[in-house]
Amino acid sequence: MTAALEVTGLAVSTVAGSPVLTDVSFAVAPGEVLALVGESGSGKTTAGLAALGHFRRGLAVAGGQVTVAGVDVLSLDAAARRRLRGSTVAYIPQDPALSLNPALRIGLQIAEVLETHGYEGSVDERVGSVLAEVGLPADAAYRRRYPHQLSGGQQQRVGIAMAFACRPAVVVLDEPTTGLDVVTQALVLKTVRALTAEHDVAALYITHDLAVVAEIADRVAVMYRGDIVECGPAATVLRTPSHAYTRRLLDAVPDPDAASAPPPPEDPVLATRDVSVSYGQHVVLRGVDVSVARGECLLLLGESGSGKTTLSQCIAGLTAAYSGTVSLAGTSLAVSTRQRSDEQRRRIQYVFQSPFSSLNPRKTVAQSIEVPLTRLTSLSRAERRARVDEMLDRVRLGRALADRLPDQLSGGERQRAAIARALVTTPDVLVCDEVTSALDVSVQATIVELLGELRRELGMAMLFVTHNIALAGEVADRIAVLQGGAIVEEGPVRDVLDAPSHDYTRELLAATPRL
Amino acid sequence: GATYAAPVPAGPPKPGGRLRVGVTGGGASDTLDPHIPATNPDIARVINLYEPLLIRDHDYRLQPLVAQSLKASPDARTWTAVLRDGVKFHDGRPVTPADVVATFKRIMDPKDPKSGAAGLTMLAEVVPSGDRTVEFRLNTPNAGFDDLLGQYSLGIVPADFDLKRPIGTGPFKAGSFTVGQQSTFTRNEHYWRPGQPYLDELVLINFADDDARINALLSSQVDAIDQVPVALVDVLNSDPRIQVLAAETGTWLPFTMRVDRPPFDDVRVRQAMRLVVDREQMINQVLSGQGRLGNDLYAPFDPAYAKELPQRKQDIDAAKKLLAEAGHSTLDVELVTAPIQAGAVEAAQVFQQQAKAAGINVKIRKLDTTTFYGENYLSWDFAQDFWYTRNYLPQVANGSLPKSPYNETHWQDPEFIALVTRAGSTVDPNARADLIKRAQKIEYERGGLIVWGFVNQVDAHRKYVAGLVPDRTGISLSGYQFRNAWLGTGKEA
Amino acid sequence: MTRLILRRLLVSVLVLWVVSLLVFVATLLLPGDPARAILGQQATPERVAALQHQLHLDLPVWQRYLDWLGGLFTGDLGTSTSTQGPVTALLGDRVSASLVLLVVAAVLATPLGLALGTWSAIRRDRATDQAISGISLVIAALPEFVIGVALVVLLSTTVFKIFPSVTITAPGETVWDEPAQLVLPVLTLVLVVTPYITRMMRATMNEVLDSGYVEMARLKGVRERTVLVRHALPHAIGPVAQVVALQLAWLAGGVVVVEFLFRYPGIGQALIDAVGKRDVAVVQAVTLLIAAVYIVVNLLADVVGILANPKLRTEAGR
Amino acid sequence: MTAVELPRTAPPDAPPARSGGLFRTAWTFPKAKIGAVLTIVVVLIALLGPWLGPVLTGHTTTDFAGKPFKHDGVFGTDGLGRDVLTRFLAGGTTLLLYAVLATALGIVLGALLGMVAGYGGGWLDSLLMRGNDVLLSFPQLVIALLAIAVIGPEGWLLVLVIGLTHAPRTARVARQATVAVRGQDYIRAAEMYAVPRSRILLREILPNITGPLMVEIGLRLTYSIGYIASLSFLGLGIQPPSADWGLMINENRIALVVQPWGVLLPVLAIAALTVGTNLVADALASAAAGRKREAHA
Ligand SMILES: Nc1ncnc2c1ncn2[C@@H]1O[C@H](COP(=O)(O)OP(=O)(O)OP(=O)(O)O)[C@@H](O)[C@H]1O
Ligand SMILES: Nc1ncnc2c1ncn2[C@@H]1O[C@H](COP(=O)(O)OP(=O)(O)OP(=O)(O)O)[C@@H](O)[C@H]1O
Ligand SMILES: [Mg+2]
Ligand SMILES: [Mg+2]
Repeated sequence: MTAALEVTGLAVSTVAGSPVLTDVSFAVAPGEVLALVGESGSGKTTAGLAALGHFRRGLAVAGGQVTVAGVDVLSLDAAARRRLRGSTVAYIPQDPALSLNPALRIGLQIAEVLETHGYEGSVDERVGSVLAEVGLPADAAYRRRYPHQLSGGQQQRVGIAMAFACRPAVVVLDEPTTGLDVVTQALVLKTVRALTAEHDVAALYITHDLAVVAEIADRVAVMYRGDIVECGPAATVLRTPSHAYTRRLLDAVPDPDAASAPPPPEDPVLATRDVSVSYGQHVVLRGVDVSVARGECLLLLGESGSGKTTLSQCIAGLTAAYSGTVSLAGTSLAVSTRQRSDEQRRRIQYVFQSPFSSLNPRKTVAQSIEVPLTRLTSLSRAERRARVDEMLDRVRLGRALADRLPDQLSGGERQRAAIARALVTTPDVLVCDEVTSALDVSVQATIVELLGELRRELGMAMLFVTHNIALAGEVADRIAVLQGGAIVEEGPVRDVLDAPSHDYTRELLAATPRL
Repeated sequence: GATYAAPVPAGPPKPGGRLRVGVTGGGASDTLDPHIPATNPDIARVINLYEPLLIRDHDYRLQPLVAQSLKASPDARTWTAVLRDGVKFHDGRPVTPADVVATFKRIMDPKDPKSGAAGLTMLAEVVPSGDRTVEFRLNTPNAGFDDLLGQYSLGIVPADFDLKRPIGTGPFKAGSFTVGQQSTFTRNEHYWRPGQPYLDELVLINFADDDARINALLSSQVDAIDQVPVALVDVLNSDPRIQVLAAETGTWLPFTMRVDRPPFDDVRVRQAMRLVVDREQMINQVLSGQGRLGNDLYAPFDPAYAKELPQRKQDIDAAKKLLAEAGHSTLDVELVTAPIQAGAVEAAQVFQQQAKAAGINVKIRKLDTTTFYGENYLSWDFAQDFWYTRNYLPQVANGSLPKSPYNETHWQDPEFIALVTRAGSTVDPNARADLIKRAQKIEYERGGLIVWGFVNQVDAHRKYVAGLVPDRTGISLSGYQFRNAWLGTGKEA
Repeated sequence: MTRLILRRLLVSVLVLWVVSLLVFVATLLLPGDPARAILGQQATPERVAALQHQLHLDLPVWQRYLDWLGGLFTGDLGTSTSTQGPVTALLGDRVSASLVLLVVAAVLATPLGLALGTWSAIRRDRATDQAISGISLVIAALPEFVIGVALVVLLSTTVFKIFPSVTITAPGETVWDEPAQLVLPVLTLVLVVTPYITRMMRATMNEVLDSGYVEMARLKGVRERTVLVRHALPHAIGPVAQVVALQLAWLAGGVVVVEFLFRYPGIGQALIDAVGKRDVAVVQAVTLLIAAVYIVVNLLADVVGILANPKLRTEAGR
Repeated sequence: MTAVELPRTAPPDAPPARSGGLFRTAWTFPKAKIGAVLTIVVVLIALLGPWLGPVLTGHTTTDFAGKPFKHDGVFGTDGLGRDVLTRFLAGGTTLLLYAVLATALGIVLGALLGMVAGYGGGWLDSLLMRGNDVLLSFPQLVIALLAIAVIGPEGWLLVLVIGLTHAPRTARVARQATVAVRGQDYIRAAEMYAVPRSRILLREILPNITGPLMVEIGLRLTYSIGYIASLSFLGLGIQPPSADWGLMINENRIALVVQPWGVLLPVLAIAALTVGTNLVADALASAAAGRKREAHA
């Protein structure tokens, strides 16, 4: 079969002259899904957009050829390229929230593609049928909605509907499931697979998540610094990777089946009783009880919006109000951190979700780490500095980085610094709120490993909050599953993973892609 | 547009046409009231709508107007005015003695005294004494009473005068009037001077801003403007379309020192201050040379003006010596000024600079005009003021006696008072002149005024405007007497 | 949505009330007696006393405020101390004259600014864009009187003698009876205001044109013109309305200098005159008027912003 | 498993958020260079002028070089016959000083208000911002006009009035920037350690809103200069016999046709200064907005 999309020797560089893509070649046959993987900034989006003959502001093509359904795209003029886009080759963007026009009704946005390309037949009907194809309601009321009235997953499916509306020969999907929770992600992946197979569409699927690749792709191309370093059938590449970067990616994928230590004896150092929070009408937490014993790690699992962060911040004293009690070693704590004692503040530490916002960009790493010491202890300046340096070594960051500003560090390094800040006062309880979700997969693994080691070294209790069930086996002793603000299942890791008792947990496990 | 030289109109006056005049000042308090003109536009309106019994002409000679003559009794206590025949109000009614009586009643109304009342304190009553005659009876003898009556703010109005129908005997009748903006006037067909006025219509337009006024003249939006900034005389003179009208006047812009307050209560300090002034330079810098030297005396057009007194010149050494004698090695004074008249603030700055040489440190305090004339007017220790010219005794009555309304210097010299009081009731001109000269010598030696010069009046008009002549009274644009004005050809071009 | 707008309206009324209070207090502080101010050098004690009696300056302060506030509701702005007539009569023509100036300037400047800004954004980083943004940056920096003086020199007195440099209206005539004299004041205001609108429009359009949905529309193959009209322009309405409103409000207050320069018989001139004459009622009326224009224009901009935003429009409507 | 994409870290050539970096990035714009040169030239004239004038021309600012509006000396004489060049050289100091002081006052006050309102939130925010609206709706020039009528044209009053009229505008910007920063986790981290609120404002928030504040300083400086010059032009600002650019324009505007230098020199200087500061402010704004250097081959 001839390729529907064929890219040969494509080179792209910035207007200033630095290369972005050097010599990229790949081909996708009709009905086939080619996964394009690579770390952030490797040029995946650039290569994908080249299939539509589009280069972002500041980029220009420097050589090579792009053929779509037999047409040499790069030799076309602007008008001809425009006619090709949306009809023969369609694009599904990474972030639907940004790519759907917030001021236009979704029905109109889908119809617009059809009208632009002179769809023969009833536009209205086609909008309805393509909405149904992606599993959305097709009624008129739904079509009159604005993007902000849809959930993220629905928005993404509208994007997909838009792309498939004109029955294109090629679709480019740019990380379409990033930012979606596992359940929604599974749904979107299913839709994409069904549509490509059914209509014989060639799909270029861009991602940096190898687990997703295993789910969807027929073939894989690995990109590294603007170059395809490895290309072949998915099974081959994932099982016997030839390039070092591919191997690194593979190693970083956590394995839910990893063994873990037996649960330690019951001795709760931190416990919440009947904690409830609501924002106006909206109830976020409904009487949550969780407890963590000394030296134990509890994994708090839940989808996005289930109230994980809210609970963690109740524990840390960062919410305005909650009902119920949070107690530390038997003493109940005040709601606001300002009303708690220095000692209480010292004993519970919290690590924020995103290392990109939890460190003051105008303070050096050392200055940031020093804050809890200044506030919570009476150490002298020199002693504080010594503790900071020691802590930096502990989190494998090194003293050399002490005087750097956060934007001179990578994401992983920043998260280490944030962890160092939480640990510098040797807390009894460490609350980690999705500490890895903002990080690249390879970095994620090292952070999880570090936390495990530190917990063992320092013997503290840990509440590890995540939506990624795959991490459970690696870090936790016990799991508590949070859904809609209530704990629906709780138990030792092995028991829950092997024999989940609640439907939601089962759904989560089923939806989690595996290698 | 191109600049072209317009022919200067000659020959007999041509009737008809509309003259647009830009007048300085005015604002929300603009009025058509004959007896309380305050600003230039008010004055211009009053002069063209109304006429007093007498008025000073372009050469500063007192001329009968509504009155045909005005005679004093030998004791100077009773003055009799004979009304001119054929003088009619705008509505055609002739002027009667009753109208004159009513006019002065309106002016002297104790509940609402008008501007002119202050100068007429000696006036006891006004009575009709015949068909065409009116008698003015005075409390105290006053030989210069005719001078006091010759004011534009004493226009004769009918007995049934109502401001809503502003009727007078002037050459023009009131047309439309927009407060703060402009007023129009039409020809009075009942006017008593044969043939006059020549214009069909007169438009007076307010201008607050010098620049705007001059631009309006240059861009033909008006035909004539008053008060050309002296620095621009040369520029306008070089424009072939424009005629500059300059007149030597007795207008003065004195510095006023309060003789009852330190440091000016010491006559040596006052003398030193007067000696510090380089009057030549003052006129050059402030007036671009458009003025004449002053000798610390006012009323230069009075027949008895003391010309024989030596012209005072700058003498820094003498000033320093006087100050040292008075115990001031250096002197700090505050000079209060305001843009009360073109040149005032500038004069203050030049004085400041000149005084430096004698170790006098002048601090200028510039106020806005309203504040200057506000509560503290007449009580500033050291300030400035602005006067049009008068003859000597009327000026003394206005500003140099303890009960004068505007005695800025608080001048209260017994010898001086005795002299001017005697002069006021002396009818014999020579004897009176002698007394006046003696009074002037006293002011020259110990007075509180620094009269550094007399300001030329400079106005300008387009060359096609004829009949406007220099006027010495200090009132702008031919004394705002537009009855003489007419338009030559070239206006429409 | 209606609730949102109503709340906004309520806040505006409250702000306006506080402004009225401040205006009143501020004018009380004006030194000098209006009566003396009117009479100037002619202020003999008798005449001052007589005039003061006439002006009712003897009532207690709070009563004067209540009277004044009450009067506002019935359209009575009080009595001018210097003309001794109603303020409404004094200001009537001036308000319409200023309004003409303002509206003409706004009607010219707004579309011009929007068009230039859009054009500049479409031609981003090309010569047109650089010329437009460079020139607008320079003009935006110049104080209005500098622009005005430059225009007078250029177009009225020295270089070309085309337009009159001052405004003269005969009684019964209005400023627009002779449009030539409107040219320079209007041009000055347009030059002052347009650069801001241009720059804002350009920035907003650049942002919108860089947005994901515009890129997506292009990737859908939508025509450039449609991209611009349907996808880009509607999003510029909200932010640009704010800037236009701000500029209009500026026009209301900043017109003072321009009116002074061109002797334009508007409220700005009236204000300067009234402050000089201590004509408290006029100062109060003009200040309040300008503040009201500011508040109303901003309110309108907010309403436009709400209407242009489907999120606010739909959510708050339920 | 799901991997969340790395949020876009700063591309290598994008501006880092530090203020030193802000200046460095801004400097890469040609307009910043032009603006800085214009500003520096005028500032140098303003600072050295008072001392340089008498040396160059042999006249002081107040003595008389000739008759008014004549062409004596390099640039002729002014309305009182004083040397225009000397007065021009001396005429920027006060303007600049007042403008800088007024800007400083406005920025400090506005930043404080805006930060407190933005960080405090709730009723405090509403109260401060409505108060702000009241101040904003007062036309700037009217405030100046009234204040000067009440107190007189004193230097400190000019600074105060202009500073005060800047404050609400700056407060808006500062508030907006603060609100954007307020939700950041590092603020919450500081709160978690019970860092006093004042210290959070000064140490955590202030350093992170310097970008918009720098832009604001540039803009406010531009406006202050124009504003003071405008007031002097209306006769309400700096008072004679001071040599001052705005006042010079007012005094000499009348003779524009005969002796233009008395107007042209200060007009050019003011224009250069406002344009210069505006260019710098605009470059800072572009840098703060993270726009990359207009890449032109
Ligand atoms: N408009 C542009 N101008 C200059 N450089 C650009 C531009 N867009 C992208 N780049 C650079 O090109 C490289 C590749 O970018 P691209 O967006 O294709 O990466 P990616 O693999 O899609 O990354 P991600 O996983 O973060 O989406 C990056 O180094 C980026 O900094
Ligand atoms: N300040 C707030 N005001 C109103 N609603 C809020 C607020 N903070 C959170 N919520 C709501 O509370 C719910 C739980 O939020 P929370 O941040 O705890 O979720 P999460 O489980 O941490 O999600 P994620 O995985 O996306 O971080 C969400 O529906 C969110 O919209
Ligand atoms: Mg990408
Ligand atoms: Mg969360």
